[in-house]
Amino acid sequence: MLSSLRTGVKGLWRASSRALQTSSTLQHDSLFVHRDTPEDNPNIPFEFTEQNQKRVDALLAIYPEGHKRAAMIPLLDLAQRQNNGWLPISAMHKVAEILNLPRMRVYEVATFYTMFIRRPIGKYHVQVCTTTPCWLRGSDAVLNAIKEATGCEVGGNSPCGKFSLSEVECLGACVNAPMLQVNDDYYEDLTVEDTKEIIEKLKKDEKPLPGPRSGRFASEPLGGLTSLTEEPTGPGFGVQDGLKA
Amino acid sequence: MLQAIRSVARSSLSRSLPSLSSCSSRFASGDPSSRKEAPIIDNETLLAVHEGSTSANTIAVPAKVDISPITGVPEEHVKTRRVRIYQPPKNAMQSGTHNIHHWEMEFDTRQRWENPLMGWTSTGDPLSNMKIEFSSPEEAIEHCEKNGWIWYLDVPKTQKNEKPKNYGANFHWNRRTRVSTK
Amino acid sequence: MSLGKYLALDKLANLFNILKQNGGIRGTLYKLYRQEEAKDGVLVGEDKFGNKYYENPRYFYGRSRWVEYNEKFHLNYDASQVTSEWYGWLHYKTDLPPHQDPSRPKYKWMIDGNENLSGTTGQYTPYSTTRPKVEAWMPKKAE
Amino acid sequence: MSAARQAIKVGTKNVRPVLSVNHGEAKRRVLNLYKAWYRQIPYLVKDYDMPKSEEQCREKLKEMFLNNKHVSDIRVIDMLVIKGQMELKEAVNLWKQKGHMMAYFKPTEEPKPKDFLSKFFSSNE
Amino acid sequence: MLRQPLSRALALSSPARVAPLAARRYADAVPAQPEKVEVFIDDQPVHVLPGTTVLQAAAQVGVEIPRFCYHERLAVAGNCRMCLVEVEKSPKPVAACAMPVMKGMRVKTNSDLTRKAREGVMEFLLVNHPLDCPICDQGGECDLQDQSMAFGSDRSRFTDIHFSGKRAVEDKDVGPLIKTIMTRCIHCTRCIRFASEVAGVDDFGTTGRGTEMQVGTYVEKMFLSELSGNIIDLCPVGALTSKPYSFAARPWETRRIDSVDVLDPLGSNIVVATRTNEVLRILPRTNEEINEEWLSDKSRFACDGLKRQRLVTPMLKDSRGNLAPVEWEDAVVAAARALRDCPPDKLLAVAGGLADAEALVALKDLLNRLGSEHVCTEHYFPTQGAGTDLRSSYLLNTKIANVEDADFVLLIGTNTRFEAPLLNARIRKAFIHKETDVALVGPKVDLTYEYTHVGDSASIVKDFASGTSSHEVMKRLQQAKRPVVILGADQLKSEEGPALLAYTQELAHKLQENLQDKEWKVLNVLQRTASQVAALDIGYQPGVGQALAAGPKVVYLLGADSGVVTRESLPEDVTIIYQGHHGDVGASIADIVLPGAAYTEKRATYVNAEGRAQQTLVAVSPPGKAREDWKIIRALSEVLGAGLPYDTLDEVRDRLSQVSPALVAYGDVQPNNYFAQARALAQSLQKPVSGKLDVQLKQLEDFFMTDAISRASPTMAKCVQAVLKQKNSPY
Repeated sequence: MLSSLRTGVKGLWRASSRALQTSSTLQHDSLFVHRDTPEDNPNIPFEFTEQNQKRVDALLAIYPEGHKRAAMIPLLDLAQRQNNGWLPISAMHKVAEILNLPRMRVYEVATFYTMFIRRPIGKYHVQVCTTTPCWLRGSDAVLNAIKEATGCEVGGNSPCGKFSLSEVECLGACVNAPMLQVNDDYYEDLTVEDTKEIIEKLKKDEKPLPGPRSGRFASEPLGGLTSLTEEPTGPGFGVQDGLKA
Repeated sequence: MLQAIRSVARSSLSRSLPSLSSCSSRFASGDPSSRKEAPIIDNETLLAVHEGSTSANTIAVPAKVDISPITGVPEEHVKTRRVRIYQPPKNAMQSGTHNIHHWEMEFDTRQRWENPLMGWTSTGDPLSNMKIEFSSPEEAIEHCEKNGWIWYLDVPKTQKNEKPKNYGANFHWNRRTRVSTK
Repeated sequence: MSLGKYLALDKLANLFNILKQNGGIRGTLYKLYRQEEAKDGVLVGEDKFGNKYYENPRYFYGRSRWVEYNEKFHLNYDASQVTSEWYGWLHYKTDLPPHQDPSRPKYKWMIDGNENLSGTTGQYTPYSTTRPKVEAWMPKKAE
Repeated sequence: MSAARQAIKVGTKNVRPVLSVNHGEAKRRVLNLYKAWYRQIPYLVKDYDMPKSEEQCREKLKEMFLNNKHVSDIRVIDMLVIKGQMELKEAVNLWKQKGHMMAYFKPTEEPKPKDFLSKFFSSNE
Repeated sequence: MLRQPLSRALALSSPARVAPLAARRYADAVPAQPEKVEVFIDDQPVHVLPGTTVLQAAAQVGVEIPRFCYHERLAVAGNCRMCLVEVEKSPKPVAACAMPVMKGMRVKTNSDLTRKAREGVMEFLLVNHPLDCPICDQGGECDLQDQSMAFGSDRSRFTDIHFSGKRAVEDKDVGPLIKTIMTRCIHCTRCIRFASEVAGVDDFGTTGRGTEMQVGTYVEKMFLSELSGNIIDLCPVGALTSKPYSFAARPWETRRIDSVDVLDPLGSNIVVATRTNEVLRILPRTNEEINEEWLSDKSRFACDGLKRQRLVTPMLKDSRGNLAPVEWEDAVVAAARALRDCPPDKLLAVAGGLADAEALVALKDLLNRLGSEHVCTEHYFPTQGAGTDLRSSYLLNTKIANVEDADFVLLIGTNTRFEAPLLNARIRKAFIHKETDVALVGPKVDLTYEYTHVGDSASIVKDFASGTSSHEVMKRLQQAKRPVVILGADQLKSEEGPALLAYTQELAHKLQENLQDKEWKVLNVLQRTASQVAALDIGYQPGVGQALAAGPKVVYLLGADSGVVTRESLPEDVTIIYQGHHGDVGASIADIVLPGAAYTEKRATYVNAEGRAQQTLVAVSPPGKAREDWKIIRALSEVLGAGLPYDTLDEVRDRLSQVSPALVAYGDVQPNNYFAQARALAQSLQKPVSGKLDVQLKQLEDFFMTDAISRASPTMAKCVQAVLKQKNSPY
């Protein structure tokens, strides 16, 4: 009796909560359709620089005739690096032209990989890992510190235009959690202070030293090695006497 | 009781000629309007099965049966209609094929007109919705022949040479199928 | 019973009365020709079409009120020419003719009654309300 | 039509009879039915108050029987006899109404145009 | 009635002819070739070629495996997972569409595991599929609907609705023909594969990843192709639906009449869906020998032109020179009077591109009875040499289906993409799957595939024919085992037409002589209209040039709307009688207008470019007072006192078969021969040529409006506008 009443009330609650639902939540910070903007439209020309053109030729030379489309990802990356870390639509068109492919095939690749950024971003693209190991080790605090220091919202640019902040999934440095990536560099074993220091240095366009901040060299145990502490044994270790030379 | 009636009926049939003559004589005897009763109609006489038929179980009839006189279909709808015997085509919008493995017959489309007030569409064709399914064209043809309809056969050209499809073709080393996507 | 009644003189008087009221012998014959009836009665009123309404309680109930249609209709008179105001009086729904009835409301939105135009050129004919399914080609007109 | 019939292989098959076992018997049934109708005509004209003379009705009867004179299949003849008997019974027992009886004469049916031009001018068929 | 035609019909379509066909269907199941492998589908043994997929093998024994992404005419994608089946000794279900069979494989298509797999896939698909079937145009003919009924679960475990909701995807604008409701998309990628493989327009793709993946064009670009409508058919859900047909009808409300398309010369088979005497949409009907299961956009969407600009009543010019509606009697009498009072040598009849064979033969018989021989078609074809006497010189002799097997295709002065889109799709199919190479002589156009452009000078053909060309194409042609040469009939209009045809015949003949496969036909002439082949078969003179020069007094236009006959080219006192179904070029210059029936309104014979006779069926009644075309001519003949000896359609077809039995052999096509004779007769015509080859339909915007029906169609007009708009777009 009571339980059925509860079910009924629950049903009522559900119906009313559903009415509040308007549409699904956005699960990505970028759009998967292109919108023309003053910064990014097909009328803005894109050309590889002379130096990069040489790289393009070198990249293309890797792949056999008839399979040049395999050079698409390196070319897109090259274009992104040349264009201050983001990939405009005209760069995609340029790559399609170089590879003699329909443009759609380039769009597909460029939208699939999250490392191709299709909107103007700051000079320093700060990517904070918030996947479980980092999160357990305090990535939320790191993220908040960055938000505070740069004024960025996740998925946005800072007011000064120098920084962009993204929340990313595992970057493969779980042992050194929490961590963040700025452009190509990893900063690991972070504390809130470390984070603030990194941001401050970047603001001054100094390059902070990448790597763990806990004094570790890499991913070894913090309190020194617990195994492999003795000298490695030499050749012939454990071999039958008869076989020893 | 029934048996008795049947035997009476049979005997009346065997005496059919005299009984008929008596009827006609009665009929001829006077002014019909002056008589009160019409002659009694007698199902048994007319429809009785002859005694001899029990021994002869089958009779020989032409192999080609024409039942158009007894179907009740108006003559104009027998002689001027054409029946199309066909296999229903696959609906291009769907990939299922379970409803196309039979044969159908349908009649030609006749004129439709529009109700001048309401715009409803009418037709004077009683056969416009008659679609009959058969498992083979031969059955359909036999059915049409039996009903005296003029038929024709529309055999769909859906025979194709089987060609193995290959997922690997998408990634073929030196063929053009590779260029296609997905 | 008076002698007059006994000798049916009152009938004779009525006859003369009718003849007199309907405009003599010729007028009465014309009335008979036009409306197959000639009666005597009190003129109760006239409506906007010029139809005249009479009453004579001597006739039995149901025939004691009648209308004589405007001369201009000649033989083309029709019951729908009785206006809605007079309809009630004519059909014994009320005994007060419209011009003597103070309780009859008159609003601005009330429109005048129409006669039934069926059978005339002004009659309603139904027409198709559906959009044609096929648009016909209109040839260009020569200038 | 006849060509079509010939095109289909001509032959016979053995089937179970409906009523009659041979043409003679079938013919006898047809004649009996005809006579039965013939005798009912005066009464039917009277009962249904048909605006037709007996003579006209007999003409119609004959016409309707002759309509099927090409039928040679014994079973079909039998079926026609059975249907005719049904009609007769309905008529005699006053299960029909006047309209049903008059329908044999098709009084309201307008003859359809027969030649090409009038068909062309009158309709699309 | 029907003595002759029926007996012939019996002879042509007797059950005996069906039997071997039916037998052939099951012949595959019989182990004929030793290299076939045996597999078991639900314990039924089936022998298939090695490499066949499990799904195909199952189809051969009549077991249909549910699928969304798999389509037999597209590449295997294997991404919907609906075709999962259990294979014995396999630890998990396998995707039947991509799994090749192995010897002795035992497939269970109805086991518990299979059913559970399907149910799971179905559940996942429905997690993000909106429940808007009641307002979805696909409702009633939706694969997802049907398969969720058949294989899905009766409830969902998807309770996430309060947290993240169902996925919602922005709709795309892909043009005036296709309506997109992308939220309904289940990512089968059939449209992408069709666009890329068959249409050759790589505009579709998937963008993004994960939940946010969507099918679309990424940029704002319309999907404009001459075959775009087919992705509506391909879409297994209601994500892509027909814009002109949107919210028009449910599939169960429509009557479907199998018919034949006449808007291009191929005669694609179609299904006309009608309701309340109105054509609502046209769908393709599978015919492996012509259109497979595709249909060009013009054939599919021009059907709304059948409801506009129609001639619904006969018309006569009144005293002020305006056409005024009259009764049939008056119009026929007026037309008869005009024809009777005209001297026979001043009579001219011109048949247009949509005329059916019955009307053509009736018109020719009528004029012949009146003593005139001037019956012409609008399109010219050289009459010198063999002219139109040999059928082989004006047909697609290779046949559409066989083009797939060609190993080299030479196109001369034709843009097959727009003149015959489905033939072009076949060439593209050969190009992709058979590595066929294509060369083109003529203006450079986009054929959707790569080709060698030889040039646009007519003399190239001459060099090819004489063997003096040093072009690499010449070598390829000579080496080809199955070469195909396709000549556009438009090129024959010019002065050099006869010579061009003669050279092409010479070239084809030389190539054919060297072939090992003697049955292979090389020479093809691609006509432009649906009526041309039938008209030439019946004996019409191609082209009106000479006849117009003679100054006719009475011109009878049978649907001649291409504008080759104009008032200006005729004497002042000419009487023009126009018979047709649309108020177009012809009707606007006419003195007497006789309304005929369009191809969906009559049962009529059309002969396609291969020489294959096919018939249309009546789908709707002709509007107003319009009549079937041959009946109009027949009535006219009777009023004229020169009555034609046929009263019924069967008698007209009887007459057609007297003219040529091929005209009534519906669905079939006879192989042509006499190539050598045609070439021999044409040898004297091999004069030097110097002109340039040009084609009429170069761009997509030229394609949509080419005849009276498509010119009257608002949808086609929108297409043209869309193409022009797209041209200004940077994408």
